[in-house]
Parts: sequence; structure tokens; C-alpha cells
Amino acid sequence: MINKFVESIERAVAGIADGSTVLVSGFGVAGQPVELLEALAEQGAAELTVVCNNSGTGEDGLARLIKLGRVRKLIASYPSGTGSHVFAEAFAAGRIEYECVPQGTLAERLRAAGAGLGGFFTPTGYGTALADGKETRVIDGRGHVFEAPLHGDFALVKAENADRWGNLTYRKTGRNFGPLMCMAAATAIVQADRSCELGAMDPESVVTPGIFVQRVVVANGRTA
Amino acid sequence: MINKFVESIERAVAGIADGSTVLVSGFGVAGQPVELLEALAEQGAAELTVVCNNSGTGEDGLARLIKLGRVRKLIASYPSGTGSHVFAEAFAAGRIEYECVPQGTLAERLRAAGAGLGGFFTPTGYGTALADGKETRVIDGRGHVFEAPLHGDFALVKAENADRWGNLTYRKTGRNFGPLMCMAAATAIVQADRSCELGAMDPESVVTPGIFVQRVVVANGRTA
Amino acid sequence: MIEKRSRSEMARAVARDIPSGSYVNLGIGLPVLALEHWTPADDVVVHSENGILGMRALAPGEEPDPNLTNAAKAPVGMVPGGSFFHHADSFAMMRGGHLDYCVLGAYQVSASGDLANWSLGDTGRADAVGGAMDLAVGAKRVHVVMEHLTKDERPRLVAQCSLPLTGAGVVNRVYTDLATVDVTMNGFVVREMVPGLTRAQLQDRTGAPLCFELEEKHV
Amino acid sequence: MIEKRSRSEMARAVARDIPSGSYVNLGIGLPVLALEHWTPADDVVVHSENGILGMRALAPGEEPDPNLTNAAKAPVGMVPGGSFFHHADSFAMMRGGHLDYCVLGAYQVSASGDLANWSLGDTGRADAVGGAMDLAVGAKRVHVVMEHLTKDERPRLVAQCSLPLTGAGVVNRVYTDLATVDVTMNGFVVREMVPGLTRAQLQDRTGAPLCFELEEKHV
Repeated sequence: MINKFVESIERAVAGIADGSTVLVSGFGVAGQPVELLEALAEQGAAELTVVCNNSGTGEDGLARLIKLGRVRKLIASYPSGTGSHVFAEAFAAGRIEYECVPQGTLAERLRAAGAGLGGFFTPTGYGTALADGKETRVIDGRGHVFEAPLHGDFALVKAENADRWGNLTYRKTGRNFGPLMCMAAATAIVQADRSCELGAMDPESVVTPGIFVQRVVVANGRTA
Repeated sequence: MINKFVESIERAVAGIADGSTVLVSGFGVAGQPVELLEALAEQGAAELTVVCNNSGTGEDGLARLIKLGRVRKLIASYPSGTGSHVFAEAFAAGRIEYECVPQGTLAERLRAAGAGLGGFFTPTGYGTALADGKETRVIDGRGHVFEAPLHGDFALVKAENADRWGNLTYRKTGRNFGPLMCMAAATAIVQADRSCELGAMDPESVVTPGIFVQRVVVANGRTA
Repeated sequence: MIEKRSRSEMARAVARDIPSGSYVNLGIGLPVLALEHWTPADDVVVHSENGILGMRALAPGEEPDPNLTNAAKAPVGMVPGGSFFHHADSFAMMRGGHLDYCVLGAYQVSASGDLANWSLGDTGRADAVGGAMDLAVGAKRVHVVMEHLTKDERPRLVAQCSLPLTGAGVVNRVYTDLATVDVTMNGFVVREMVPGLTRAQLQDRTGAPLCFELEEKHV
Repeated sequence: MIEKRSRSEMARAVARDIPSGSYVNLGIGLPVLALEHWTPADDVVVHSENGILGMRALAPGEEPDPNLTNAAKAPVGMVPGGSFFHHADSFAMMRGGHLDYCVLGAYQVSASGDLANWSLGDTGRADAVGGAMDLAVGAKRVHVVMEHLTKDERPRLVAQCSLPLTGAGVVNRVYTDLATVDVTMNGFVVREMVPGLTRAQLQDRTGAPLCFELEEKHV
């Protein structure tokens, strides 16, 4: 019987090894898997490459991982902004590498990984510093940049509802990168606000089919 | 006020000119916009390039367009099978061009067009006759084929529910290529089984957001 | 006397080797017969390229829905926990390595795992590839189920495919009416033979050298 | 006396030029203020990069939902007819030319439509591009709203951007506190000036030659 529920947040993050690439969902607070990130901080994995749109706010979650020195490199589109002082300090001090990727390219690179594509040409970033060193090509008269798929060893994703097959729905803008990161990771680990019985979800409204999910833990803590 | 509903099937297909590229949804009968295709046959546009997974069955819809000699070229993955004799005869007689595209590549080329990408590398078809003449590249030790986006002037798509903004839901496997073709066409024309009030659809369950749709007609005829 | 496997027995052999909890795509024809050999308790999740996870055979007397069909456009049912999605997502599952198994029919399989199952070559008819090439490159394991010989008694297991390829070096295992054969670095390895068949007879019906490493449980 | 436009007046000018029924993305800061100048009857559909069509400002007294936020992570509301989607679909809308307008803030805009709005160059801080580059290349029309001068009174409308580009040749129109300026094949064309400002004064505050083709309705 397929049962992807694990009984504790500690079990959810078991096996994330030093040096792993970890995809972290969320756009600001919305969809941020805070409990999984806190559990990862306890678990101790280091030398991580983290892919996340932002860099965490305050001292929790991703910010805590960065503060603890566990993140070797951050791949993000917007690690600045209110409350992201932990990353700013680590970057200024040379304690963390940072690769800036346009937000849509970040999303599409994750999707390409999940969809088994070898890469794509996008007009985004053509003629800018973010295309430096990248292959470019003019297609139909328009400049494009080649972008490679972005695979994760693990994804940490927040969802609203989950069943034992790993089918997921999300809440409003909490959806953001979650569905793409589940596709792109070898092991997608989900914290869901709620569990439901198999068959309780409308098959038309499942956002992430369970095939893209490996572990689910119900964790409804401080976040909405 | 945005109101994408048109009052008749004739108005829905108005303006489709000779030589247009028309994307047609459906996988077999499921999701096939039969009424729109019949209206297009009446409307008379010729020299069409049609993109559709199949070639129509029996004598209706796409099969009728082919029989009438309106289709210059078919781009499809699976135009054979039970009931596709009209296409088979036209092809054998040299009356229609045919480009065979692997089904997943067809879907992805449509999505690339809708998503504004310049093309992508896929492992599908590498080392086969369908890669003949195409650019290939070995990425991470694996052969890939370059595939270009596939844009439509028009899409004819069948949906289940629609509101005046063009938000759509589909019915079961009737979804298939519909969401991708709406994205990929300059003008996406939808026949919906039912209309609903703006705001009646759950925003979490909209499959095709209205931004991808230009015209909607309610047409609940012989198809399910 | 050679006790050839029937179509149903071939499908049962296919089903038997796929563990509970697997995600599987079953091709049109012989492969889809495997459906009948799993029970709901097996939790084998069947994918259909036209946008279903959790496909099942239509139950006897169940009303068919023209919008709930399989890759062969035949009406099917759905199990609890299933989901619907569009073609780009469906083929992301296939191409992206998310399916544990796909089971395909074939015209020919070569000793290096090349698969030919979509075209009979230059016949003047329009070839139709469907989703075969995506499955061939994308599933974690590619199993083929086919008759051992063509209708005019030529081998389908060959040294090199003479028909146009669907994918190169993609097939892991082949089930025929005579044997179950793995495709390995060293070519064809026979794992299972039907009763009454000798090794020499099987080699005689096969277009490339066979190794024999029979699995006890299957003999 | 030069009657500079306030931030709200700049936003109103932006909103005024976007027809009813348009699909629009509004950047963080000044651009998003345009929201206040449309009524529901305008049916302007506002897109937010984090997965919303049909965004609206939070109503007074409305309970904020931490999972319903805009690109600046501030709580917002949603209008009837809105929808949620993931980031790949959201950026397909942006990159794929489906938005009629995007409105962005900027550091500099050049006479050939180059946009610089994401990086102040080599500051030692980590640059953050967000979705700006996708919008710059993808929206049908790119409008910029910004102060005419920097805080130290240097022009932001320039012959060539000195700051790192967000996109090359992408801007169609610029709204400042002093003027509304189109970017054309022939460079900057002034469409509107605030009362009390002379052409010479505006040229003096601008880093590239201006043409004047004032639109009567806006003067």
C-alpha cells in the first residue's frame, strides 16, 4: 500500500546529506515550509545548495539555516528585501555564494528538470549581465539565452491538503514554486496543513499529483 | 467590461482566414470541439495548417474539414487508428501534408509557444527518424533534439465550464491539449458545455485562466 | 509440446513483476491487459498519457463516459486518489523519469535494447508515433510485451532492428509467448522459458545470441 | 512655479492610459499605486507574479491572509473571476506576451528603450532581479513610472544607461513627476508636461534629446 505520510517532522527530513541541493518553496512567507526548515536545522545537514525565490526573513527557517552556516550557496531571484538581513550579512562577509536567476527562468529551469528536458532558450535576460558567459541565440529575430534544467536532491514544500498518495492542493499564493519543486526533486518532502482520505480530493482540482511527491508530514504550526 | 462570450458559433469562428494555423484540442473524441470544427467547415477557410493530436474520426469535425480539402497540412502525433479513414485516404492520394511529432514534444512545443520560450532540447526522438534534419546535442551524456515552439493563429478548444472572463475548467480526459492550445494561439476560441457567473468558479480550480482565452461560445450539442 | 503463453498469461507475467506501489504506464494492446492482474490492494498506480493517474478498467455494467478514456480512446474508470492533468504535465511525468515502469508493445527489440514499435518503414501510409518515444526515453524501466515471432515466423528479438527506431538502448526486459528475456550489457539474457521449450528451440527463434540465467521461481 | 506630480498623480496618469479590460502587471512601489485609480467596473485584470490574476487592494478593515499577498509580500484581496496558479504558469503569462501592460519602476531609461531597474552596479550587495527581466521582455507594452531626477538631481532619462540593464529596447512609455515621455524609433517624445514647466527646463533635466509632440488632452 502506498502511504507517503511520515509520523514526524524529524523523519520527514531524514537522509538529507551534507552537500545536497535542496529546493525550498515559498514566496516570502506564503508557502514557506518553516517547520521542515527548522527540522533541517536540527538535523544538521551542511554544505547545502539551496534554491529558493527568497532568502528567508527574520531569524527563522531558511534565515536560520544561513545563520548556522549550513548553506554553501543560494540560488534565488530576490534574496533582498525587508527582513532578509541574515543573508545580507552572510553575503557581505563572503560566507555564502549567490547565483541570481530571473524569477521566471528559475521557475522554468525547475520545470525543465521535472519534465525531463535538457534546457531551453528564453528571451529573459538577453543583453544583460545575467546572460554573461551563457550561450545565446537569435531566434526569429529575437535574442535568447540558453538555460539549463535545475534538479534538486530534495524539495521542501508547503501544501494545504495531502492524501496518502501525496496528492496536493495549495492555499492561494502559497502555491508559487511548490508544484515545480516537487517535480524537480528526486525526493519531494511536503509539509501539509491537513491530511485527507484517499479519494476525498476532487481529481479535477489536484494541483500536484502524488507521483511527484515522496514524503508528507502534517505540520500546522505557526504559519497560516 | 470584459465579456468574451459570443452569441453564436458562427461568430465564434469569424475571421479565421485562409492559410491560418489552427490548433484543435482533443484526444480522440474527448475534448474535441466538434461544433467549432463544423462551423469552420461552413465558414469556408481553406489552406489551413491544423495542429491536432489525431485526424478526426468518421466524417465529422476535423475529418470533414480534411474531406472538404481545407487542410493543407496536418501536424499530429497519431492521425491513424479506428475511424481515421478520411485522413488516410487524403494522405495516400497526396492531398494533404503531414508532419509527425511525438505526442509529448507536440504538447511541449505548444507550451513553449504560449510561455514565450524560443525552443527546448528533449531526449524524445533522439536517434530516430523523427530527429532527421534537426539540431541535436548531447547534454549530461544524453542525446537531445532541439524543438521549436509551435504557435497558432487560432485555437479551437472544448471546455466544460466558462465565465465571461474566459476562465475555464474541463471534464476529465477532455482536458488534454486544451490548456496548452489556449496559451499557444493568438486567438483562442472555446466552446464550453456551460457558462457560469463571474466569481462562481473556485479560483484554486480554474484550469485555464481567462488571460489565455479570447472568445467563448456555449455549445452543448452531440458531444458529451 | 511447447506450452506457449496466451495473451492473458503474457500480461500476467508482466503484472507479476511490477511491485505494489509502482507508477506504471501501459501501452495500447497487449500491455493494457496487465490491468486485469492487479487488485486495488496492490496500489499500482496506472498512468494514461491523455491525463490520468489512477486509471482502472471499466467495471462490468459501468456506464462509459466519453470524456474518461484511455490511450486507445476506450472508456475506462478511475480509482480513489486519481487525478486529471493536461498533456504537458502528463508527458512531464513520462519524460521526466517519474514512472517506475512503462510496458510497450513492439515490432522488434535489439540485443542492445533498441526499440522499434511505431513504424513499418516506407509503406506509403502515415506513421503515427503517439507517446511511444516519450515513454521509451522517460520511464525508469521499459518493459516490452510481444509475440516472439512475426506472423511469417521471423524473430522479433534481433541483433539490429531493421525497422525505424522508437528509441535507442531503452528496453530493459521483454515478455513473449515463449520466454522472458532481459536486455543487458551482454545482450539478451533469458530469465524464463515456457514448459516444453528447449534452449536450442528458443535460440532458433531468436535473431541474436541468448544467454541463459533462468530464475528459479519462474521456470 | 513647476507643479510636480505627486506619487498619487503619477499613478493616476499611469492608470488613466490603460484601457478597461486590460491585463496588467504592476511592479512594487510606485506602479502598484495605480490600483487605487480603477473601479471594479473598469475590469482591469491585475496580475501578480506570485500566482494571481484578479488582484485588488485589501479593503479597509479586511482581514489579511498571509497566503494572499502581492509581489511585495503585502496582503491583498482578489476580485470575482480571479484565479491562482503556480510560478511557471504565472511567468508563461508574463514572458509569453499575454499581459497587455506591465508598469515598472526604474533607475534609468535610455532613449532606445533600455531599462535599468534591478542593480546599482558593483555595490558589494547581492543584487535581486525578481521578475523584472521577464516582464521587460514579455509584456506587450512596458510602461515605467519614476521620478524624473535622482535624489542628487541627475537625469534618469538618459542617452545610454550607466547601470546594468534589465532589458534592451523594451520600454514604450515613461511617466515621471514632470512629464509623460514615449520612447520611439526617434528617441524620447514628450506627450505631456506638468503646468509651469518649460520645454527648456524639461530638456535641462533630461539626459538625451527630447522631441515635443504634446497630446492635447494631457497638456
